[in-house]
Formats: sequence, structure tokens, C-alpha cells
Amino acid sequence: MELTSNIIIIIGTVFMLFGAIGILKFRSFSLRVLIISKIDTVGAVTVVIGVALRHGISFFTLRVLLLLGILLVVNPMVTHIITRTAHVSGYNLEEDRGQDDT
Amino acid sequence: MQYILWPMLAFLLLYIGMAVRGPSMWDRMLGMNLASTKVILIILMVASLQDMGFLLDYAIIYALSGFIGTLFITMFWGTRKRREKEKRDGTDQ
Amino acid sequence: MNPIEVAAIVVFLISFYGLITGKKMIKAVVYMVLMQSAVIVFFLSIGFQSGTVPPMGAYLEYAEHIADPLPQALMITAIVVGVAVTTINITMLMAFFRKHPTTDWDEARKKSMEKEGAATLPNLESQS
Amino acid sequence: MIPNPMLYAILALWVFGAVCILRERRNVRVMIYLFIFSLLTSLAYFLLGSPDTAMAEAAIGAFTTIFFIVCFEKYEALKVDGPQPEESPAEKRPVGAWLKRVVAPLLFTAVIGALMLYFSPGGEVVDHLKSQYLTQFAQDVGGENAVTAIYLGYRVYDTLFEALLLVVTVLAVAHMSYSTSLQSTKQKRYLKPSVVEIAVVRAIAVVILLFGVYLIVNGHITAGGGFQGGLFIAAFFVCRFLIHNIHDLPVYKLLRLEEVVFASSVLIAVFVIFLGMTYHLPAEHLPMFQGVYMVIMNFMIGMKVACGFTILFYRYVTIERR
Repeated sequence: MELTSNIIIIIGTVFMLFGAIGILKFRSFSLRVLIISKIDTVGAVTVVIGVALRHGISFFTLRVLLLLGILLVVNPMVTHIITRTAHVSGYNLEEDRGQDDT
Repeated sequence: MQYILWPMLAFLLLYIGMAVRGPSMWDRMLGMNLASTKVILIILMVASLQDMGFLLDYAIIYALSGFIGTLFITMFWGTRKRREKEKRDGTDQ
Repeated sequence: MNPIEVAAIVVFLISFYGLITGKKMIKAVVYMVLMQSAVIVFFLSIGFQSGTVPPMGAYLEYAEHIADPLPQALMITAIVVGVAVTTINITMLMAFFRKHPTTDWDEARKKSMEKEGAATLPNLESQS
Repeated sequence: MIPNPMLYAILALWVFGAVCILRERRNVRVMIYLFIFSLLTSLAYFLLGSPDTAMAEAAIGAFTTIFFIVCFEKYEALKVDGPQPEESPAEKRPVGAWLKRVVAPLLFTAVIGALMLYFSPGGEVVDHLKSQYLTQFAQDVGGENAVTAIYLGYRVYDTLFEALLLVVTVLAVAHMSYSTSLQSTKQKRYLKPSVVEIAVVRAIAVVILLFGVYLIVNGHITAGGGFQGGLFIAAFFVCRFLIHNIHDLPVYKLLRLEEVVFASSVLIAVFVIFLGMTYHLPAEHLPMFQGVYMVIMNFMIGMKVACGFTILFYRYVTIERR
């Protein structure tokens, strides 16, 4: 069980590494949001599941599962809110060349 | 398994760099959110390594307060940009 | 000397420098928040060793290094006091903006001097 | 066990955040940096072994950012609507001004820093008080959390005066600010939340409320307590504002409630701690009585902090923002 959880945690970290490469590679907001909203959530959820497997059936796992639920809801939600607000308030997502709008 | 903390720290550094450097404000907000997720994972790993369940309450608090703060910053900046846009288009009542 | 203390002192000095040279009023309140965080980190680092556990739960029996609970209890108080100070500062700032729309310390001083001068000069003349 | 280099790396990031705030000129970015800085501060507290303080800082960081945002937003609105400050022509600064503005403060700061580093204590810490607190608190005050035991038992004076300070702050903000009208008018909403956002924030608000109650009730056993739980109950009202756009919360009834709760918490502390009620009880009833006392005190403090921060938030967002 220890080994399985370690492998799952490392897989999650590798997922997040892909997200980091995407962040470094693309400069525009729309592409970044497209990449990171999926990959980062998947990586975080995988790491949390690995930690939950590590502790078996206990109160620790219960709290970890609560945290998992919150992450699963909150993380895509924040991305949705940021992107939608950017679109509604006039940020041009189609011709996005990484412009500075401050 | 404590070496898993170091890649998390590297990601945290990267996303804080994104929040500081990112060209538009929306990039900064995104980087802020991602950095807070990484911090949650760091807390989770620390709690798991020390086998202390009550430290996870702190991770949950961190997630929720980061959510509220990000929501409010987004609302503020979006409202301002929207108002400017409506003034520009002449559709503001 | 502890590296944590050095970091806290460095942040304190950075915000102190900003406080005495900065021109914006909102930034002054931000620097006060920063100074407060630095002071709290300084206090929490007292007696810190590697592998310190929090002073609660069933770990008190066998844990090797336990954090000092007294600074923590005092610092919870200090955090709430700090947010009270911040709130009062922001309220005063907003009342000030309503009178003079400026964020610059120099400009604010100039404007308030002008207003005071206009209010006090006739009185002085009538007294003499 | 957290390795020490990790803690140092996070402290280095923390210092970097302070430098960013120092060097940034635009206010909006300062808000984002401040939020990141407070999150990193909270993480540093956590790694230094005090989750109570870290919880309070994490919740307060969000509230502080909200207050700063309201202040900045109001300034921007006034600058657009009100009289524009006249542009002063860029005059050439003499060398003396630069010396006065940069070099002298730098020297002053450096001297103070050298003095602080020279006089900073370091070395071995004498911890008689620490060992006494850690060994005695379970009998003296009760509970399993030494921090809660200290701020509800040994040092209840501090907590009461801090509560008084918060009450005075709320009164000052509610009565002494510039905008004197108590009735808030409904403003135009430029951004309407989407359906998904409304549904999710409504669900998260319930989670926040339940979690705040959990923190208050469990405060004497695990990390948490009155302040943190109260802040979370106030965050519940923030969520309600965000989705329903409520503007007519009865702020003055909440203010009365806060005063009543504060007075009753002072009374309870006086009866239990200062009059020494615990000495007159039989020994077998003592742990239950202590548990009840700590839960009730945490609940009172939590109610008070929740009322105070709800009032502050609604005052800022609905009345001061106009």
C-alpha cells in the first residue's frame, strides 16, 4: 500500500510538471487557462488520492476526502470565474497576444 | 517520501513568478490560485509525513479562504473593466 | 543567530524603508500590515528547532521538540489587534479621499495646509 | 518532519514578496501581491509549528484584501467622478532632494537593522514557563490544546481586552466614518454571476458555515478556536453577499448583539476565572466543567468576531463603497 501510494503521488507530480511546462511555453492567457484548468486539477486530485491511500481507513482519510471534495469543486470553479469575468469585462480572448491591461 | 516537497516548492515558485510577471491581471489571478493549490498540497504532505490529522483542518481553511479572496479580487477587477467598457461603448445608463 | 529571525528583521526593515520613503497613502497601510507579519514571525521563531510539533493533541507525551505555546497565544491576539488597526486606517483614508481626491502624502499636506490657511488667516487679522 | 532548507526557501519567497510590494507602483498589483504575501505568511506560521496562528492569518488575509480593495475602488471612483488633480510640470530635482529621499532613509534603516541584528537574542532560550504551561495546562484549564488553554485560562485578560478593542473598532467604523447615512441603496451591478457560480458558491457557503461551527466547538481539542471559527462564519455572510447581492442586512441589530455577547463573555470570565469558581468544585466534576467553560467562551468569542467582521464587511461594501 505504501508503494502504491508513493507511485500515485509521483504520477500526480508528473501531471503537474506537464502543466508547468505548458505555463512556461505559452504566453497568452486563453491558452494558459485551457491547459492549466484541467491538468492542475487532475494532478492535485491524484496527489490527494495517493495520500488518502497511504493512511488506510481512519479519520485522517476522512479529512483528506473532505479536502478532496473541496478541491474538486473549488479549483475548476475559480478558473471558470476568472475566465468568464475576463470574457464579460471585455478582455479579447480570441486575439490574445498576452497584452497588459492594467 | 519527503522529497516530494521539493517539486511542489518549485511549482510554487513558478506560479508566484507567474503572478508577479504575467502580462495581464487575469494571468496574475490565475497564478495566485495555482500557488494556493500548491501550498495546500505542501500542507497535505507535511500533515501526512507527521501523521497529524488536525493539520488538515488548516489545509481546508486555506482552500476556502483562498477561494473567497480570489473571488473578490476577480469581482473587483471585472467590475472596473466592465464599467470602463460600458463607458467606452456608451451603453452605460 | 537564527536565519528565521534574520528574515523577519529584513522584512521589517524593507517595510520600514517603504514607510518612510513611500509617497502613497494606501501603500503606507500595506507596509504596516507587512511590519506586523514580520514581528509575528520573529516572535514565533523563539526557541524553534528542526522537527518542532504544535503544542496540542496527544503528541505532547512523546514528542521531542514542542513549540512554545505562549507566543502563539499572544500572537493570535496580535493578529486581531493588527486587523483592527488596519480597519481604522482604511476608514480614515476613505474619509480623506472624500475630501481631497489624492493619494500622495506631499499633495495631501499641501492641500490641507491651504485649507487651514484660508480658514485661519481672517481670524488672525480680526484679532490684531 | 519538515526539512529546514524547505522552511528557509519559503522564508526567502516571503522576503521576495515584500520586495515586490516595495517595488510595485500600481495599486491593483499591490493587492494581489499582498494576498500572496499573506498566504505565504500563513504558511510560514504553519511551518514554525503554530497552526492556530496560521488559521487566523489565512482567514484574515482574505478579509484584509477585501477591505483594501474597497478602499482602492472608492478612490478610483472618486478620481473619475470628482475634480481631477492638476498636473504639475515635471521640475528638475536637485541633488539634495535625492540625497534626502533615498540615501538618508537607507542609512537610517541600515543603522536600525544593524542594531536589531546586534541585539537580537539568539542562543539558548530559558523555558521554565514553557515547560510549566505544557505540563500543567491540562489540570489547570483543561482541554488538549495548550494555546487555547493559555488564551482562555492563564491569559484571559489579554483576550478580553482584545475583544474590547475589536468592539471599539467596529463602533468607530460604524459611527465615525465619513459617510453618515445608515441606509444603503442598491447599486447597479455590472457583473452578474453565472448559474454555475451561484450554485457552487451557495454550496461552498454551507460548507464554510459548518466548518466555522466545527472550529469553534472543537477549539479546545484541536487547532482552531473562537477567532478562526468566527472569521469563517463572517465569510459565510461574504458568500451570501456575493451571490444574492444583499444590501439590507440589519447592521445595527448585529451591533447590539455583539455588545451583548461581549458583555456576557466578560461576565463568564469574571465568574469562572477571577472569582476562582474552579476551586470550590469537587474534583470529579472538574474536567466536565472546564470543558463546558471552554466551549462556551470559544462560542462567545466566535459570535463576537463573526458579528464584528460581518458588520465591517457590510459597512465597507454597501455603505462606504458608494
